[in-house]
Amino acid sequence: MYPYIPHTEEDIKKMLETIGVDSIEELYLDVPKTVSKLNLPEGKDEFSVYRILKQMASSNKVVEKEKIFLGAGIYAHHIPQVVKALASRPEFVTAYTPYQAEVSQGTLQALFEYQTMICELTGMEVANSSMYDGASALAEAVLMAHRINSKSKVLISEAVHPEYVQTCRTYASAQNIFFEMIPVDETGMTSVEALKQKVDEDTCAVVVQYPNFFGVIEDLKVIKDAIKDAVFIVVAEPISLAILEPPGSFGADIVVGDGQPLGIEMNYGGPTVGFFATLEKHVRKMPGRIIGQTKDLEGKTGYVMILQAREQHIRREKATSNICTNHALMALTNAIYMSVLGPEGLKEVAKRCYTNAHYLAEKFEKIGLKRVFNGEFFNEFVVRVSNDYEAKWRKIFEKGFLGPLPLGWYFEKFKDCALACATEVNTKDSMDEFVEVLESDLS
Amino acid sequence: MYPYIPHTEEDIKKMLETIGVDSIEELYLDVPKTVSKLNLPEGKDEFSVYRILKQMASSNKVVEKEKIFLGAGIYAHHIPQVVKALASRPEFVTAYTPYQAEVSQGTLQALFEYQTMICELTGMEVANSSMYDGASALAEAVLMAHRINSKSKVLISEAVHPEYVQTCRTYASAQNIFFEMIPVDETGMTSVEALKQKVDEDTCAVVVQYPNFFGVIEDLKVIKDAIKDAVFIVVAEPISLAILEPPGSFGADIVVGDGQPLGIEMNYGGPTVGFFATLEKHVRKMPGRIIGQTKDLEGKTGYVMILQAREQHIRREKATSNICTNHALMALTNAIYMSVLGPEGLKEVAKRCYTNAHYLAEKFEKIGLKRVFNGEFFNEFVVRVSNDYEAKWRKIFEKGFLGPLPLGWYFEKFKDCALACATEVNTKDSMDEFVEVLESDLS
Amino acid sequence: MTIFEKSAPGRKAFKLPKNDLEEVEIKIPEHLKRKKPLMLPEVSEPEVVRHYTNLAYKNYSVDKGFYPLGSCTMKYNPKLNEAVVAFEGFYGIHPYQPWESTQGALKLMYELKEYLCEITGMDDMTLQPAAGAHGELVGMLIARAYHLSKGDVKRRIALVPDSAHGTNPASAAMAGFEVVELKSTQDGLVDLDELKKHLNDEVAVLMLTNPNTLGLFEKDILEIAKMIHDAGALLYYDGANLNAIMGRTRPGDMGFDIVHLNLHKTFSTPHGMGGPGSGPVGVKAFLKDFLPIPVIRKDGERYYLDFNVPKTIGRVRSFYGNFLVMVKAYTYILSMGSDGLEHASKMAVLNANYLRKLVSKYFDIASPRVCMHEFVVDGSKFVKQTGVRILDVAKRLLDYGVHAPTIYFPLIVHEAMMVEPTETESKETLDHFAAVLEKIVEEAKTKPEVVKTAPHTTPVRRLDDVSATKYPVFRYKK
Amino acid sequence: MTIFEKSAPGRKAFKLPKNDLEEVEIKIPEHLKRKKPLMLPEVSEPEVVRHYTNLAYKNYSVDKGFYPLGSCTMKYNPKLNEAVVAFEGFYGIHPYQPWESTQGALKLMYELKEYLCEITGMDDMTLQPAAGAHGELVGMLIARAYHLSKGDVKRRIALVPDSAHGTNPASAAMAGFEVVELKSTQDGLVDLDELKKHLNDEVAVLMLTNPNTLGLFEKDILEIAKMIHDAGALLYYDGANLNAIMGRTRPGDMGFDIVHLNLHKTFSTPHGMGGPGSGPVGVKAFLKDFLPIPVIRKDGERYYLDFNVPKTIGRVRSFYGNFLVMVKAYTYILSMGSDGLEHASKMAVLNANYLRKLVSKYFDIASPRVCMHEFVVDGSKFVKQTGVRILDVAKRLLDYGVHAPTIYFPLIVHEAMMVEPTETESKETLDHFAAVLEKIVEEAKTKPEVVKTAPHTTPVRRLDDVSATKYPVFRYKK
Repeated sequence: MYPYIPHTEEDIKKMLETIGVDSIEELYLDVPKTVSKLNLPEGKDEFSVYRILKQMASSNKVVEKEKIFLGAGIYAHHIPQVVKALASRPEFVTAYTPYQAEVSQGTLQALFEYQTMICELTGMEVANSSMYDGASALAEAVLMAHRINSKSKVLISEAVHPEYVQTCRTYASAQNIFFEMIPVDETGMTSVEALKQKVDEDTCAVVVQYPNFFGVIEDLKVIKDAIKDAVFIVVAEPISLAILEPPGSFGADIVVGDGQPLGIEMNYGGPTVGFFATLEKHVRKMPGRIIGQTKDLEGKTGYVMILQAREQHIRREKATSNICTNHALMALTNAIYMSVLGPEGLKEVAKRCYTNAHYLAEKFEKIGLKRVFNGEFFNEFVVRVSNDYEAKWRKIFEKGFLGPLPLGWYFEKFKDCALACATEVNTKDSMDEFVEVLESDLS
Repeated sequence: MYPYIPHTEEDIKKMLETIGVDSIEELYLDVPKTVSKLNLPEGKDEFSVYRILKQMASSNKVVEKEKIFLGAGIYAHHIPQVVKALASRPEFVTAYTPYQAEVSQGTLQALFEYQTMICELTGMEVANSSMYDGASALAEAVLMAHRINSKSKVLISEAVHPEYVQTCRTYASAQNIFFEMIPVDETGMTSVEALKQKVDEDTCAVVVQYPNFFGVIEDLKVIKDAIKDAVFIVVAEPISLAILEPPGSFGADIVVGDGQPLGIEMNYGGPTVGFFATLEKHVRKMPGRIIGQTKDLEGKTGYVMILQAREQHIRREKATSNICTNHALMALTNAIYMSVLGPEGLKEVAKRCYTNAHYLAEKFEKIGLKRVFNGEFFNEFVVRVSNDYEAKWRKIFEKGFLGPLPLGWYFEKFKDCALACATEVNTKDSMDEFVEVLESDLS
Repeated sequence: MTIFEKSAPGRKAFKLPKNDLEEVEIKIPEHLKRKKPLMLPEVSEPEVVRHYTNLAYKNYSVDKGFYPLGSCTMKYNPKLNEAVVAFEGFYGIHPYQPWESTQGALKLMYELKEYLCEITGMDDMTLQPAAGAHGELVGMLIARAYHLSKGDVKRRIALVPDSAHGTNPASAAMAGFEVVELKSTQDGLVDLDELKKHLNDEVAVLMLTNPNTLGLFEKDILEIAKMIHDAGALLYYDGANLNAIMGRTRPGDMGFDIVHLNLHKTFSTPHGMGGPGSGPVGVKAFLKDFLPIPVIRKDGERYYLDFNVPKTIGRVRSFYGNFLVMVKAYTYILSMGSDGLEHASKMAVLNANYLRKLVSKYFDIASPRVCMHEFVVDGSKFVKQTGVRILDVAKRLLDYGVHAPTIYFPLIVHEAMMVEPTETESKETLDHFAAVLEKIVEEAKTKPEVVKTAPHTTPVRRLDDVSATKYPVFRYKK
Repeated sequence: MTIFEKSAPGRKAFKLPKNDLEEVEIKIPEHLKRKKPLMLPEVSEPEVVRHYTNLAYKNYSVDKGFYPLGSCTMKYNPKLNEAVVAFEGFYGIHPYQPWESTQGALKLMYELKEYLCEITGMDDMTLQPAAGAHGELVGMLIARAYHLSKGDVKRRIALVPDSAHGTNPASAAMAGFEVVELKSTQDGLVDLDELKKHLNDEVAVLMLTNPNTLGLFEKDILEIAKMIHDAGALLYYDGANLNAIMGRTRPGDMGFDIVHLNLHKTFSTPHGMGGPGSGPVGVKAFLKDFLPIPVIRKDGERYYLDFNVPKTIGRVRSFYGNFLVMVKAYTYILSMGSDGLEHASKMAVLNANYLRKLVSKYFDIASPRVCMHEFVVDGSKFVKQTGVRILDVAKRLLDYGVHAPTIYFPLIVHEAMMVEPTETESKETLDHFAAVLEKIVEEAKTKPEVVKTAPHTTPVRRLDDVSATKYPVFRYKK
């Protein structure tokens, strides 16, 4: 007997009788028996499995949040317990896509509210109900831009997360799309000069990140002014949008990003969730599910999936995307987090990130670690350390700190640099202590 | 602003206006202001509080379950995750006493099913829907016996948990009840000879534990035969009842016990839950809430609190007990645990306890630790060690084992003895290792 | 359908680890081996989950909505509290571990005791009682032991106001007292003349809750205390209503000698369908030697349990109390702090007075005075006018998705409905509740049958509890 | 009511720790500072809890009852799986930590990959795709890269049966293929003649699910594989229906070159209202150099992520995949073991055939053959006879407390209703479902209006999705 499977011998006997066969084997006559027995461990009781998993978990090193100075796409933030308590309710966890809207109003209303919050954050008119993550959301945005204007050249800032750029390349590899990278200037902002040179009538889209991968806050206004009619795609960090003017205000066509900072644990990188917002005029080109408000036959307000004709299950090879399963539960987590924080809470967190990162940068400067770029930054910044930084970084880790990202992983030219991060979880004490450790280790 | 309190300044203003006062102070005119400010820490955010509590929790030493060889009323058992997942549902956790039955059918049906399970386990006709713990349940049983026959002498076996005996004495201290202890004989069973000598027409009740505090399985049949008309009260360990004939079969009048072994963590001793079962003829003398089955006005089956005329909120000083809040959530936990294990699972666990305890006793014997009693035992037994056992016990603890209870805590005459326990959580390896450690530490 | 009816022989939701020992033969005498069949459910894990999940859906709860049960303080239960008891360092420790290994737990208990002493103005405290009534029993046993210790054996009487919770007289009786009921004034307060009449050298204790069950503060409390103490008796505080006065005044300051608290009321620990709660008992210094054993103490940096309490009433339960409940209450106190607790009381009183004002448009209020954290509706005129009982109103409230207030208590008010909103409810919720009551009053006038046969939309309709008690069905039988 | 309408300015459910630093002046250029108002909810914690709790109550879920959505494998999600992802060692680690510090996570991923390779008969695997469709895209990009690597630039065609999931053609198109639809036989199987007709040197890949979407096993699969391979094309396996065949046969044994799985179907990870899922992609050895980076590898006792994959299609997302979903699937595989997975498939097939038999009393079944883990009802005759559509039947099922099966899919069956009971359902549940269908069929005959206007007892009645799309309301506005 297996705890998850209810069949008794008696059940099986009766069911076979009803079907009119003598054995389960008879149901498999069409299926060749190619396996005698799978070469896997035998099934275990839950206490043994729990023990094994606990052991595996404990062989990963958990760094105390306040000692984490690495972001680069995944950020340590405070997550109120109420977020977890609600998002783990089985009614959310064990439901599927709201195919039957009348018994899925919980899902549908929550996602409708999520879409509203994403619109508010990004300053856009419409958001879908989630993508897998920031990287794939961006890749889908590029494909969408191509659907909008059928052009091929995509200009992408080198200050967009390198993994996002790689993902775009993969997604677009089978399409008539090619990429040109735009370098940053000494401010760390995407070079407007370079951009102006590259933008032309064949330009499909321009992609920048806000704040960018180097932590610097791009001036979306001057970029928008520079890019003419190209589709303007902005990858945004959601917490920063509580204090930054949203991309929508600068004429962005598509805003995407990763929702991890909004109440999702680091999860070793996944699952997180991608958000995706655009303008109403583009909505029929948008990938993913959209929830809309409507009425039932008694006039009561309710919610349903809308504009499904764009989607794969109806439009098949002509769909705007192949996405089916998305990351609804993580979108819900975002919505609950934003409900708990509210506009003031989110702003407070953003300001705290800003304050801490700037304190850290100042402390760094005092021990001779200079910022590489002079643009304004939010919660991340690049400092120059030394060519053997990665080795030092590992050494610092042994002391309990997750230090700034060795930038050499992604940029040969920044081999001696590190991308540092501070958020509201870091304390003055933890930063002071870290800088001390750093100083002694660097000397 | 406090996260748990919704009032904005604007709310307060409007509400005061409606009430017709100018300030909250005006609502307190009758109440002397005797405190300027409570001398407590200032309120903290949840992240700081979480951190403090985590720190406090981690300054307690958690012994791996398989290395626990101490029971004595609180037992380490395997608890399936599904028990926790269901018992922690907010619909159970944040409801109160089912005063409005129509919106409390979850509580009521679950407790009705719990009562049924307790009746099945104990072999009794009726059970209430929970008491605080085993000790207070026993104390209430003694008071109930006194209500049944108005007699005063209660004979209580010295092999009843000493804390239960103490609790009985406290509860009965204001009543016309006195206790006489009945010693155990060389089997570790309550001396039937002694019992026969003490029992007389004034005997209110006889109390034994099954299996008793020394782990020995009392022969309820010979006890029942010996005690004439006295109310027969049995304190039972619930897991053992899966393989032991229930007290009800031997003519017990009241069966109580602690439900901790049935799916409740050790919890540093609380909360657990007391179970309480009796015969229908005694039910109107029983303390605590009872749930009964009934119909609604459309004939649909439903559940309500019954026989409330026994209870304090109606009968006041003439009530069968003062109990109001009970331990319903823990009773639910018991019911879920028993639903998961089923009759076979519970029997398997009981057999595993038996097997492990007997293996351990055998191993002990090999290193010269002899059993003090020769009666049959279930999952606990007493061995003689040495006069300085308690010091050794602390030393063993340093090595990661929670060793057998120093019996000297409760019995001067057993100062050199230890009460050992094994359950299904102990493994052959953990027992072998423990005996090795013990041997080296004792020599 | 009960879970027993969902069973099929042989179905299982449970699997033990492989045994590395062979099962030994069970050497229990034959007549002690179980032969009586054991009917427990036989179901798979998915079936267990669905059974209890669907039962859960049939419950109203604080997480679902407004739960204004008077006297029960159904405030919101913070999720943080639930999160911290999930630490294995709390739930995974055995009460008989060496104390050196549970210093975190002992520290928490000690600090909680200190905080509660500060909040109540008492000098020492036990955290052991499992519930309010359990605390009452402990407190009354202390009172008894105190008088006996002075050889004052005559003091057999406990005075209890007629407005008291049922647990008060029941607990007093269990503690061996003769209960004498004190008639309240018209206002629902302690009648000083009546009190004086009853005071003599046989009186051991007066049990009071303040604010009282009408939600009124006993403004003469200092005088009452003096009278009691002058008569050689003790003053007992039922802490059920502490939520009204935190940070303003303290039972200890009012002259109370013994106090019990309900952590599951004032200190936000959840009610669990009826428990576990926790009912600490605080005493003034002269009574601390009577506390039940063990008492939690601190010696330098070391926390320990003291079993040497000279005049202890003894032990009142196994182990040290409902520890996990204490963890939640401690968490709450840290979260709220001195400022937050005071604010909570103020908002609780504000909410009650606001709702009282709204409700007074539709119902008589039992007392014209400003209330504290709760108030009582006197439904007698309403019942006379409409023929609809307060019970019916309560049942009709369920149809509108709110839990009914406490009804028919306190006993001194006819057709009583006792409303305690608590501080965690918003103005909108209170407005909604009043609006629903208005609707029901309207219904009672225009279509009383709808109210009398309520509820209509609940999982079951009105249940027959009379025949349930007359022909009791105690358990499921095949 | 939306949570925005429950807001009041200034209400808060959140408090940050005290700051030990003074807030610095924000030096962002003025035009980049937020001026646009940010309308997020302003509510207290109790209000947040009640809002989402009451939303939860409006959802059907596996924990509540039978959820026979065909093609979705809504099996029970074990509570153990949820418990283990609560370990901080899993959720509290950063993807860029030094690999030495995440060996537990890497080991788990490695072993999961090995197990899944064994179950599917493949040689290597990526765990990165976030969902089935994401896996399809990865698999098809691998197919594309493979042909290109051989200089075989002509192969632009992906063959997809007309019975396929919509994601198949969509994914093929995203991977740059021209999709050619293959007509199925009357039976719903691959038509070998039709296949032969379409095979040429432009065909890159045939996408199949086996059992197919009619729940039928493609018995000619070995021949199909031979034809495809002889034509120089690849055979792609859509793992949506793997739950039927574990321990009996394997895609790899049938000749498939590329396989994607859905951990949220076969391996019991919950569906989360639509995700996160996980869609690992396995390949035969000759394709492993095309896997997306990074690939999880083992070197002695050390686990690491390999970024040096010679012909990789590149990266398909950030980081390493939906790690926590993998943890749950791994837990499930350890719990079930080789024996349990095989048993699961057998019971899934038994359940489907049993229910098929019961349902065939009331409806035509799309194929007369024994089914695998699911079956499809052909409602066309029923619709003609009663005027009641399959949509109506589905909605009426909701009134009886069960979730409706998948409807109007596969497209090749008219008025289709696709039923997948999974192995975690009991005979009683299936009997009940059939009994409900019987009732609905009876209603369709005697009082069709009841069915046509269903549902009647759900939180909302039938919703107008036509005008919802025509006049879309994308978001809440004040």
